[in-house]
Amino acid sequence: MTVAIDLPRARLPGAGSAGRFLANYLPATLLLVALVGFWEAWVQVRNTPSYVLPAPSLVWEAFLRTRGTLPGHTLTTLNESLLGLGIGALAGVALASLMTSVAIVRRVLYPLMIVSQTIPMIVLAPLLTIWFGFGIEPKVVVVLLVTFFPVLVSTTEALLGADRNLIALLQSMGATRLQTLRYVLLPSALPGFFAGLRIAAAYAVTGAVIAELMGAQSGLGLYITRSNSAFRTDQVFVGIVLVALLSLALFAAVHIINRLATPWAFAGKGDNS
Amino acid sequence: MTVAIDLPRARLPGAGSAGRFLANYLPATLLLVALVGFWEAWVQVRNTPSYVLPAPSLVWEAFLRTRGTLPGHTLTTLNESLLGLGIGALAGVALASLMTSVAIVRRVLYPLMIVSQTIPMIVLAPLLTIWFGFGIEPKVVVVLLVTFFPVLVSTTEALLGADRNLIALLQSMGATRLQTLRYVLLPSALPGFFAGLRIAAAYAVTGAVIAELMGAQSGLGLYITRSNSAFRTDQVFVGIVLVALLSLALFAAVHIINRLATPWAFAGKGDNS
Amino acid sequence: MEPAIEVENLAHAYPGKPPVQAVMDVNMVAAEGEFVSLVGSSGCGKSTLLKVLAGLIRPTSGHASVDGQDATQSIGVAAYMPQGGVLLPWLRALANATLGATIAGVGRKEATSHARELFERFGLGGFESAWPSELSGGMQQRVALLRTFLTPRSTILLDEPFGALDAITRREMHAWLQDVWANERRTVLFVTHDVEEALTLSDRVYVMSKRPGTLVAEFRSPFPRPRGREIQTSPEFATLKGQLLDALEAASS
Amino acid sequence: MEPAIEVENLAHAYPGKPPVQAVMDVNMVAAEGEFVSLVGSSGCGKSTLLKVLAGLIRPTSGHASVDGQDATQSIGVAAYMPQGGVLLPWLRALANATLGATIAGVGRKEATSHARELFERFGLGGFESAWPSELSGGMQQRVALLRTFLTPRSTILLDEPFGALDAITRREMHAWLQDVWANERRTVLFVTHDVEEALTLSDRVYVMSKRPGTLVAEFRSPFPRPRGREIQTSPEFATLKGQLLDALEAASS
Amino acid sequence: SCGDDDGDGGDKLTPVTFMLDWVPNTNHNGVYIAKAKGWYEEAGLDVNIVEPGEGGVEQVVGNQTAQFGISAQEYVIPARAAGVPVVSIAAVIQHNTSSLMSLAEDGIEGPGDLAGHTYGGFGGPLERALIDALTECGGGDASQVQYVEVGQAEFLEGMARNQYDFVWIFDGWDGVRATELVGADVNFVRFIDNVDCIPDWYTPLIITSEGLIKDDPETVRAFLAATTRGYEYAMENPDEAATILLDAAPELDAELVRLSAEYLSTRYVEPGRQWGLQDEAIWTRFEQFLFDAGLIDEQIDVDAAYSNAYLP
Ligand SMILES: Nc1ncnc2c1ncn2[C@@H]1O[C@H](COP(=O)(O)OP(=O)(O)OP(=O)(O)O)[C@@H](O)[C@H]1O
Ligand SMILES: Nc1ncnc2c1ncn2[C@@H]1O[C@H](COP(=O)(O)OP(=O)(O)OP(=O)(O)O)[C@@H](O)[C@H]1O
Ligand SMILES: [Mg+2]
Ligand SMILES: [Mg+2]
Repeated sequence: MTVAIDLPRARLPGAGSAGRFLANYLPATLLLVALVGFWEAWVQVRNTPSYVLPAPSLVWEAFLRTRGTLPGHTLTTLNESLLGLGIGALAGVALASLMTSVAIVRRVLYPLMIVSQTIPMIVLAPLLTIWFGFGIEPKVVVVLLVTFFPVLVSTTEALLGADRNLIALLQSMGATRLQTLRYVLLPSALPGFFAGLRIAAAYAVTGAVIAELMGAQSGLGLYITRSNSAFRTDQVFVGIVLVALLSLALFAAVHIINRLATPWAFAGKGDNS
Repeated sequence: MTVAIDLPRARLPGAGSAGRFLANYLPATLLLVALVGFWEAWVQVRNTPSYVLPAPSLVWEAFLRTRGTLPGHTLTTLNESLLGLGIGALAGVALASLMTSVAIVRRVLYPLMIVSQTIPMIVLAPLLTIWFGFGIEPKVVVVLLVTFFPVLVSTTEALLGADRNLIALLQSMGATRLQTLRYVLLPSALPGFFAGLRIAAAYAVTGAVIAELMGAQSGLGLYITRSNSAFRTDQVFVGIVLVALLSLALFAAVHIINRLATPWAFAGKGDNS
Repeated sequence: MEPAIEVENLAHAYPGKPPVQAVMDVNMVAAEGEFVSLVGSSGCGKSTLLKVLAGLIRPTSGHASVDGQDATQSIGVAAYMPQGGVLLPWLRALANATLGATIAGVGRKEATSHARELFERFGLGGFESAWPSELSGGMQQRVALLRTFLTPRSTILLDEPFGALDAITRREMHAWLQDVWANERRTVLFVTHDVEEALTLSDRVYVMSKRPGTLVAEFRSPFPRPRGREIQTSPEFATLKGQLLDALEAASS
Repeated sequence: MEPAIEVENLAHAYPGKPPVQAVMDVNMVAAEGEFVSLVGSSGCGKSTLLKVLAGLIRPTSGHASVDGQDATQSIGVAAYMPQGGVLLPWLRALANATLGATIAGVGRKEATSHARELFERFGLGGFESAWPSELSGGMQQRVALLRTFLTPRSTILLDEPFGALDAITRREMHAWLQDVWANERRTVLFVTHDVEEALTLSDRVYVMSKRPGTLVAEFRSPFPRPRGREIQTSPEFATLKGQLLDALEAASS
Repeated sequence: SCGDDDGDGGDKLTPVTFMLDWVPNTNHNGVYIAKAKGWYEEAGLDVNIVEPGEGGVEQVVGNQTAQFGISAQEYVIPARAAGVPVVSIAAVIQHNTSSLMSLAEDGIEGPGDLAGHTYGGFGGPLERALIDALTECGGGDASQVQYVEVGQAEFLEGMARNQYDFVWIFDGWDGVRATELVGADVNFVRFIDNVDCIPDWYTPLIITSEGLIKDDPETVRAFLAATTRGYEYAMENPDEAATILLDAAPELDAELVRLSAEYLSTRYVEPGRQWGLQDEAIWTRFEQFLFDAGLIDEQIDVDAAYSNAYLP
């Protein structure tokens, strides 16, 4: 109904019809197809050696060739990513709540959290292996370390930016800290939380893949490094495509959960008041 | 003046007095000192081999031993980080503006942006060296790739979440898209932008360090890997501490800029209205 | 001469389950330079009508035009003050006041010097560089009103501009508004819930029925201007006010 | 018996360069079960006083107590409706209305069924599950009023609760408010900019001077309750209203 | 799948973790064969192979988080210098199989020709020391060699683009690929052909920890016995060795694995010599080289760094 507001309209849930769905995702799909076509043509014309950039057709062949082992690798990585992302998101929100309710905790913890993001894998890897062994645990820990931080920072900032009028209202009702958190802070932090979760979702799978370099029996990271060491660039690309697809799927899942969790953000849409 | 609102009070600029400053940072400093003390004691008592975890005193010695070369390495890495972060932040905001003003662009670009975050270094590194050579450029590109994404995502979400009443107001004035962006969208996206920039700042230095693994003549990444391959775990920790300090400095800088850029968020502080 | 505002068979329903039919069969006009008020019970659709005229809502059916332009196709034809005022939190009071003028291309200097004068007159002197969150409710509303009048448009849409003002301040604002209107003769469509205010300021007053809102009555305010306390306390005024209240009551039940 | 509200030598200045001295030397009381109004020009410090009593602002000096508790040390003693209403955007209308009760520990069922009845009476029937953004300005204000009254506190602080309501709806709300007050006898401190409304509802009316706000006059409204249209149109009422307006005018200049 | 044989053997197997230095490759053939043939189980071991071990094999083995691992002499020596208690217990390949590879067009026929060319490497100090020594020894001026750090680059492409002229490769993997798979026209300066100037040294080594040797020497013996069998088998049946490795890591390039297995089958050990034996002379000379080049601050006790005592 709104004439002039493109932004909010663009946010409306793409509810319902297949036509709408098509309209939403056709451009991206077309672009993708075009890109792949261009890539194939480029490689063919320039005669690029396949170990530099394999043609999409080669990548597809590599996929068919190795498809027997791929489901196992993919599942392993997906498992690690989901577990790590889940725990990471919980940890991020819990820490953010803690940090915003007690200023001292924030001042003490924030620097430590940043430090946690700066420790290179090269140092962390042996320690993690020594502490957690070779199972799924060290990978989950790496994913957790990668994902909790964006969630923590954007949730914290969103909590700090909550409307003071609403906080004052709740306090005037004699609300406890917990009630203020539940009724005002958390709901108003949801957009920020989801922004952080989106970033985290994009990193989760990559985190798992990196973690698999520390020692693993299965996983896409393993698949990619094995292929790379054998100069099978085509297989490396199969691995990358799978990692990208997993990441996109996680990102899309976050998007959907976001919509379901903040219905009010999509209400009053026939209007701007 | 406010009695009950801890949150906003905690955000007030720590303006002025040294006493306030102390009160703000004393707890973190004390904790840090305590942690280092505990670490030293732990290592001494448990007799942890220094290749697993070197004592802080050893790390300090390693720092003194190598301090001649450290300023050079640090400057290199700082340079790469700052350049990459700056360009990354600009790119993130520009892309976010573009993606939120044209829905189709968002649908097409968002997936591509996520994909850009999932490409493992192992694939990127050779390509980057082929395209950009061995100078500072490929490192800046890596930092850029690492940092633009959090800025992009949180700015985009913040732009989409801008108050529709304000957008409507501007439109009722006949504002152009650009004017609406300037007067409503960008200011209301600032908190989100800064949340993203904070995350990016925490990653920038680590990104530069990782990029230096692709081949470098100088930089903390080089220092760390060299030390690591010589099993000089004490020096590795010197490197990590420097990386952490640089990251903290960048983070703090973002914090200060945030305050200066959003004075209204700290106004009306004697009140909750 | 074409009327400045013309609404024909306008209807709008907000989507939803069930949809809310806000306004229906609305027909009205305002001549150029005319001051027209709209009264009606809360939730009847006054703000909806104004938003349609401001170009912010595309109505489900019907036609609306402002200054000869189709309001369902264009935006920014009239100067519009939304209900509640609405200020940008990141602009100081003075910058908020000049925003409409700036957007319309008025030079910053000119707009600012004009706004500064009015700040005094509006009782806002000294608060030029306050943030909106540092202003009281009524002060915020006055800044928003100022912004609307500084926007160079020949038609002005005001949605309950004085809702947060006390009787005295309101009277001052009435005096100012009559002054300005007498000098500049801009067309004004004025939503209010104060019947006395409507009769004091307007040439004509429309009464809107309860939801779905439609215009059920129309009053002409025949008193000579400027209308001060004497006119408001005159028996003719009291009679007309009584009639208007009765019409409003009938329309609201 | 101790008064329900007691304010002594209260002063508050908002920090800044220069600081804004909002209120100064404020002294007032409200007995238990008394209905007291506060009028004063826009920006004079009415909301500031209410925020102090609600425990949201610690005043720069002076003393304030509500129901025997020091308002500068405690919070949540009185039920408080802030200016503009303020609803939580993520709660539907009904949940917003029951929020105060829920926080105070009233069972959800009980609160909800009570709220449902009042929704009808407040003209909000059918909008129980609307989001705040789907309500008109006046509807939002009524939900906020409902919320305040459903909060089980013996003292109620209302900051311009009817600012966005038309004459008819407002009259209905007055009738309801007098009803409830007569039955429950809660103490009410009522900020309004409508002198007639103040006289209709209150036992006493305080007049606040312009900033720095201080209480300069006090009126007793002696009319028998319930006060309907007859009383409002009586000559005694008109006289008192005139006096109050004069006092207000004197205080505002 | 791998490792879980439920209860048909009767005796409880000792769980053992073996950590690779990289992804599975032909250097690891013997281990994969012994595992696939069940020889570890016969020896009472349940071997679990983890890869790719970028997380510091030496630390992890030294800490006994993994019992055995693959390392190299240039890691074992500085690791021990830094106090990591690892011991080399078998040399997988008897001689160094590294080379410096360049495109034929650059005309680098011998080590002296390195002067005036650019080396693309990892930037490690060992590389510089070796290349300097090689160049001088071939009559070139070591100061005329340029260095760029290229990390993990695709070296054939880099050389084709003239970003650098020569790189350090392993004959049994990169070398085989360049010559036999890609068919590139390349020259090699093989380290083993220049042992007058630079030391020979062991690249793949099997390591364990001092702790395990002390606490459970039987396990070390049992492990090495089965592993030796595996490598002996690999020498005789390179093709089957390749098949077994490919079964374990199907992502590898089958052709490369087969060529590499064939290449290595004659190089694990000289005919007639026992597989795995390490010579004191090689250890001593290489340790001295590292010390002279400043790569370790103090000399280590070479005798403690390796042992032939657990070979069958
Ligand atoms: N964005 C929206 N989505 C759905 N329904 C809406 C929306 N905005 C308004 N409505 C509904 O439309 C009807 C008319 O609303 P409107 O705001 O036009 O009333 P109004 O006459 O301005 O009332 P008030 O005097 O209280 O401001 C109301 O019933 C309201 O619930
Ligand atoms: N948060 C704040 N920071 C600084 N100054 C403030 C703040 N809130 C209010 N003020 C100032 O205090 C004075 C009194 O404000 P207050 O809101 O109490 O007025 P009011 O009597 O409620 O006015 P109105 O009828 O317009 O609501 C005003 O001059 C206002 O500018
Ligand atoms: Mg309205
Ligand atoms: Mg107020």
